[in-house]
Amino acid sequence: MPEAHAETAHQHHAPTKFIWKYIFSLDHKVIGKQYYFLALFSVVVGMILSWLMRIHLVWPNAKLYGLDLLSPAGAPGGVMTPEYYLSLMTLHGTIMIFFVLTTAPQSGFGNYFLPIQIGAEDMAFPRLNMLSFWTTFVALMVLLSTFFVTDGPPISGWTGYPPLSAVGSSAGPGEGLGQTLWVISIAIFCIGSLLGALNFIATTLDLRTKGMKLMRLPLTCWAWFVTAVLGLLSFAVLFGACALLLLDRVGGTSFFIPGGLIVSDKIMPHSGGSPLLYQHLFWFFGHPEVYIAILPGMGVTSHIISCFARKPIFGYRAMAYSLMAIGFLSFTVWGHHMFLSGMSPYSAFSFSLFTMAIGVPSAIKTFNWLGTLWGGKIRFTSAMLFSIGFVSLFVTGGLSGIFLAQPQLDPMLHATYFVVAHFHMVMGVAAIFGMFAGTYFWFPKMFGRMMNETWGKVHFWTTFIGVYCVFMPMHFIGVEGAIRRYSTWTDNYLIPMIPVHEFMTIAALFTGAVQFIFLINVFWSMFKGEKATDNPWKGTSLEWTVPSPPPFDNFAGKHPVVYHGPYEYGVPGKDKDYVMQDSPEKIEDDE
Amino acid sequence: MGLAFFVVLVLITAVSVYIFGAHIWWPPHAISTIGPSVDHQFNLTLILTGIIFVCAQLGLGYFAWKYRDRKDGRKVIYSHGNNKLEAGWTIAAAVVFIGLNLIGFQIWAKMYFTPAPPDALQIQVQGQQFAYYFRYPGPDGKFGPTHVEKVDDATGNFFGLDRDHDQDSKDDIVTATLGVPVNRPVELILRSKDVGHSFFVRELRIHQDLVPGIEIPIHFTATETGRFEIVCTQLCGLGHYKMRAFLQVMTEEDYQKWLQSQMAAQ
Amino acid sequence: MHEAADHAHVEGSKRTFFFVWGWLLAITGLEVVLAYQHLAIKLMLTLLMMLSIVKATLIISYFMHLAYERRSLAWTLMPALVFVVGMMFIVFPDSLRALLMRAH
Amino acid sequence: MASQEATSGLGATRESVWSGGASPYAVPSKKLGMWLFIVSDAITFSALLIAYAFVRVASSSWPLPFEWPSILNATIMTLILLSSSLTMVLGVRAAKMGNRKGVVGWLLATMLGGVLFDVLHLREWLGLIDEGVRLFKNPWGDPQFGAAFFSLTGLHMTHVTIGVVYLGVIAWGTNRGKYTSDDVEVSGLYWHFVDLVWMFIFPLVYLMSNKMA
Ligand code: HEA
Ligand code: HEA
Ligand code: CUA
Ligand SMILES: [Cu+2]
Repeated sequence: MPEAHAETAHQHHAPTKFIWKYIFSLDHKVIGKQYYFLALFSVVVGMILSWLMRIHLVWPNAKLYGLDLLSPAGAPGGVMTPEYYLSLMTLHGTIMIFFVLTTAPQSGFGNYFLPIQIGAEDMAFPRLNMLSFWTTFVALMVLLSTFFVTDGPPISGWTGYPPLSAVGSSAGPGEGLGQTLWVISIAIFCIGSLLGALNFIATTLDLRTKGMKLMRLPLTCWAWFVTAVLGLLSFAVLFGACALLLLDRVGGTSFFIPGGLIVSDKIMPHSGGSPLLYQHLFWFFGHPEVYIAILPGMGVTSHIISCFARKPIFGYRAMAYSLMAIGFLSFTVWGHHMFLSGMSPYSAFSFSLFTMAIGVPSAIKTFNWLGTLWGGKIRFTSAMLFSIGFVSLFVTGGLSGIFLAQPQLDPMLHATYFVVAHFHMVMGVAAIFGMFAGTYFWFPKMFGRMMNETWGKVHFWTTFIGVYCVFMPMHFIGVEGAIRRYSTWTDNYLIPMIPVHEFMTIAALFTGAVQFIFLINVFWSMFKGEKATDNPWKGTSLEWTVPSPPPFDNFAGKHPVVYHGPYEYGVPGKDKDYVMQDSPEKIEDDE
Repeated sequence: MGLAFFVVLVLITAVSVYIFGAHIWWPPHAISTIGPSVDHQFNLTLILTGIIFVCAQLGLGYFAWKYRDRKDGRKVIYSHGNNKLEAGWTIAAAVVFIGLNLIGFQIWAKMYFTPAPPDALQIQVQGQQFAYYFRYPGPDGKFGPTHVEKVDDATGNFFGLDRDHDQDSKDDIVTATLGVPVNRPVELILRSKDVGHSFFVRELRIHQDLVPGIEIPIHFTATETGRFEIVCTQLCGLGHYKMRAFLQVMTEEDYQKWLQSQMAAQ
Repeated sequence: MHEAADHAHVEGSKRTFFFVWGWLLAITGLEVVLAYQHLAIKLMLTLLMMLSIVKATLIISYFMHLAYERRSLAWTLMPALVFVVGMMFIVFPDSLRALLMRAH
Repeated sequence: MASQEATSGLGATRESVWSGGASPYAVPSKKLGMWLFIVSDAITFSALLIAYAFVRVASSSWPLPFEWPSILNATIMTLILLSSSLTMVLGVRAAKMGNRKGVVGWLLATMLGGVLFDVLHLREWLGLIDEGVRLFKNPWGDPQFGAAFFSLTGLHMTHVTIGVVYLGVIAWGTNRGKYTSDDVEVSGLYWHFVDLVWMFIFPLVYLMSNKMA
């Protein structure tokens, strides 16, 4: 069996020292888990921040004992200040987008399962892989350190628009060292993601085992591959934007700062730049980024729906091509975040058309998921529940995108809670549901033990209903004009909406609380769960051919050969209702 | 479990459709000439996406219920897809989405491509942390130049006018409320003193960022009198949430009176 | 791993490389000469960029060996790069706006 | 090791090339990896160049300060960088022929080119700083000039410097028999890329800012 690479010719025996085995490991499986736990830690932080935000929104004078210890300036006496709300919001958005949704679905599950699903013993560049994880880790630490610097975390949102983010501490609290650290953290994160992305691409292209044609890749692999391409091409731009923003902040340049600004009664010593330039560079990355967040979830969902409907995925090719189409189009639409930003209104035209066009591959995916369920024999495992939930949430969130994509409607909806509702539906929950589904599905493989299904179902139903209660009302008040990034409601027309906010806050506290069911389930099952067999779900792809958990080099020195596509379920005329990818038996109607 | 899915999805769909349909929360009545067409496009989009929403959610719930595993030895439909069907919904989706957008573009064109009519009343709008100020050209119809170094919030010189030397500045009127006459085209020239802000009046269906460094024109014609809130929607710092001003739409007479009183107060 | 085994594929002769190098130097010279002609700035920019793209193509094809690899490699990399860089040009209407709509 | 087998699939049909078991491009993964890195790095440079073009288009007083000596200096730097690319290719060639001594020699020559480039560049920087050019001001016009100049050439200079170190490591390792011709070739890709980027910076930053008589 040929190995198309030199570097995986690394040790064929596992390292034994703790530090090499668990900390600076080169094994993709360990790195995958490291990413997974990094994301799990981040999501808990992000969730707690969202609690604090929700509490401040409806009970601005609530006293939270202990919060003043973390942040004496932000919450004197435990009462959050309005600007501290913005700090929390900035970190909530940044953590969730970068350190949760760019890590777990792609670098976590992808790292663990991409090599196994394509029949390789590791990623193409194990050393680079380790480097990307530790780079990401450093980025997270730098970001969290903003909590402990004197002027606190930045208040400019996860988008960090200059001049607010560029002119320094005179623009507001958190705009000093905190904002500088934020920029540095994101720049470091870019490097980690770039290294990860090129690793994924090289692995998918080069390390597929014999018979693993491109059109036999599980859809998860397609999703990770397209995601990696997006990451490679878009993080490079964000890196440039961060470098220039950093120069504006500390070097005195004015790429993003025009002349004649007066901030806090001081004339700024800048001239000649434009905030629009930053917005372009940021969203050039920002829009592909949101698909980086969702594509792996789509892959996982497709994989799981086919497995538990016990029938082939409906329209495999269309599913793969629509992933590519979404990836391609994602570079042509970023201006839809800038319709009202002062951008040329003529550009808005083309951005809008392409944005609407993204609805088409998304529609293909939605219909094909429905087509897969049609005529199946659905088994409602927790993983399946979350996958079906994913489809529901994606449709809800995606359709609100159709409103926002029209520049003529944007004046009503831009920067309102309608947008917040939109992206929490698709990203805040649909993509997170993809991660939940992946966890319930692959946990047995990763940890060799089953998760508790009953608690899994409780977790699903409470979360599913909970998130609809949190985020659906945001559409309603958004349409009426509730503005995002407001820490308190003082405008006449916003005050009557406070009861809705109270409802959402209570729902958010509840939904957050039930996540602990999930966390306990994960950690309890890791040690105490029922032992898992090699193929508990009767899946067909290669990860189910190896022991749970897989040995150090995945296939114990052997190299599987692949004969079939990944979704041969319910094959007529077979005694088992599925045919594994590496099973040499013949199937009629095989592609 | 399948039935539970069906029921929950039906409930979610029904409640959402009801709340949207009953207009429990709804944009306020539009008071600009552009307003009704925006609302029309909004309703059209709402109906279209509403239908898709209902069909997709109910379809999902129904399939989950109907095709649950009943352990009855039924065979699944072994299908890898159906190219005709897939092509069909691809084309349908493309036509619906792109068509919807093309219908609406003329509204956007009216907002931004066509310049304000030449007789439009020009008013400068300046956003700053955390207030708006408005400047009227005064009887001479000309805005005087601004000087950065003259800006002084303490003395109320928000724009940096030099009334002693610049002839055009002498009669400029600076106010904290945006007063406009009804049924007359108004052109606003938006600018920012420090960081990015935004100008949003729900009733006008007008919304535009104030970008530091450039002056962005927008125009509208108000069709009803009244007092409306102008809110800042671009994150601009710690007082973002309380940055607002009022738009006062008046009859021509009231407007002239108001302008006189503002001029007297300079 | 074994150096001897590598002999099989030594593409491109020394002559080719010197030839390419010569061309690169020549084009550089041409660019410098061009820069001192009194041309309209847009024309100058276009000409210089065209020459630079020629140079880049030479470097990529010969020095970086892409011409000797399978075509598929070039087809994987170059369209993505050209597409992304091309998309970035959408920012220019806005830099004109920054100039023409400058606040005073 | 098995790596030759992968690259020997040259005559194979398209079907089998992509159907797994071998690199579809018949290149070592490292090389593909470096290519991918180059694509993304090229995009970062493009983003900076676009930013430069953006502020320049938006400016009404862009200075054109470079006199002939500066242009000459930059031209010489260009020639040096181009020549170092030539020595690099010759190094890769030597590696493919199994000529270890040759590799080390050519790589050292390349590094010398890189160092020379850096030295000339730094001298120029110091000269400009002496004349009062900073990231935020310059004696001639729009302050953005210094910002664009230093950030673009600075990023490039960083790349050259990293390249010199990288080549040093490769030369040292090759000498000790640690690295193969593939490693040399991959480092060559990086070096040529640094050269290639300069082919855009030179006309855009220098030639387009020259002072006409
Ligand atoms: C995972 C993340 C994710 C995803 C997948 C999407 C998907 C989409 N997004 Fe969203 N978006 C965000 C994350 C995401 N977005 C974020 C984070 C922001 C805000 C950032 C900020 O400002 O902080 C944002 C903001 C945002 C805006 C800017 C709003 C504003 O600030 O004014 C716009 C505007 O066009 C938009 C549009 C869309 C569209 C059209 C899609 C489409 O891809 C959706 C496609 C899906 C469907 C259309 C539904 C399924 C299809 C069917 C059911 C078939 C229908 C059938 C027929 C018609 C026959 N998004
Ligand atoms: C992934 C993205 C994500 C997620 C999950 C969330 C989750 C939540 N978000 Fe947020 N949010 C953002 C991304 C996200 N958010 C972004 C980008 C912004 C914009 C910031 C800005 O404006 O700059 C924002 C802003 C934002 C606002 C608006 C602030 C404002 O404009 O003033 C609000 C207000 O209520 C809010 C609330 C919530 C709540 C209540 C939750 C949650 O509490 C809901 C309940 C939580 C879950 C359902 C997830 C639980 C997951 C797990 C326990 C782990 C699973 C992990 C693995 C399997 C590894 N968020
Ligand atoms: Cu001004 Cu927000
Ligand atoms: Cu977007």
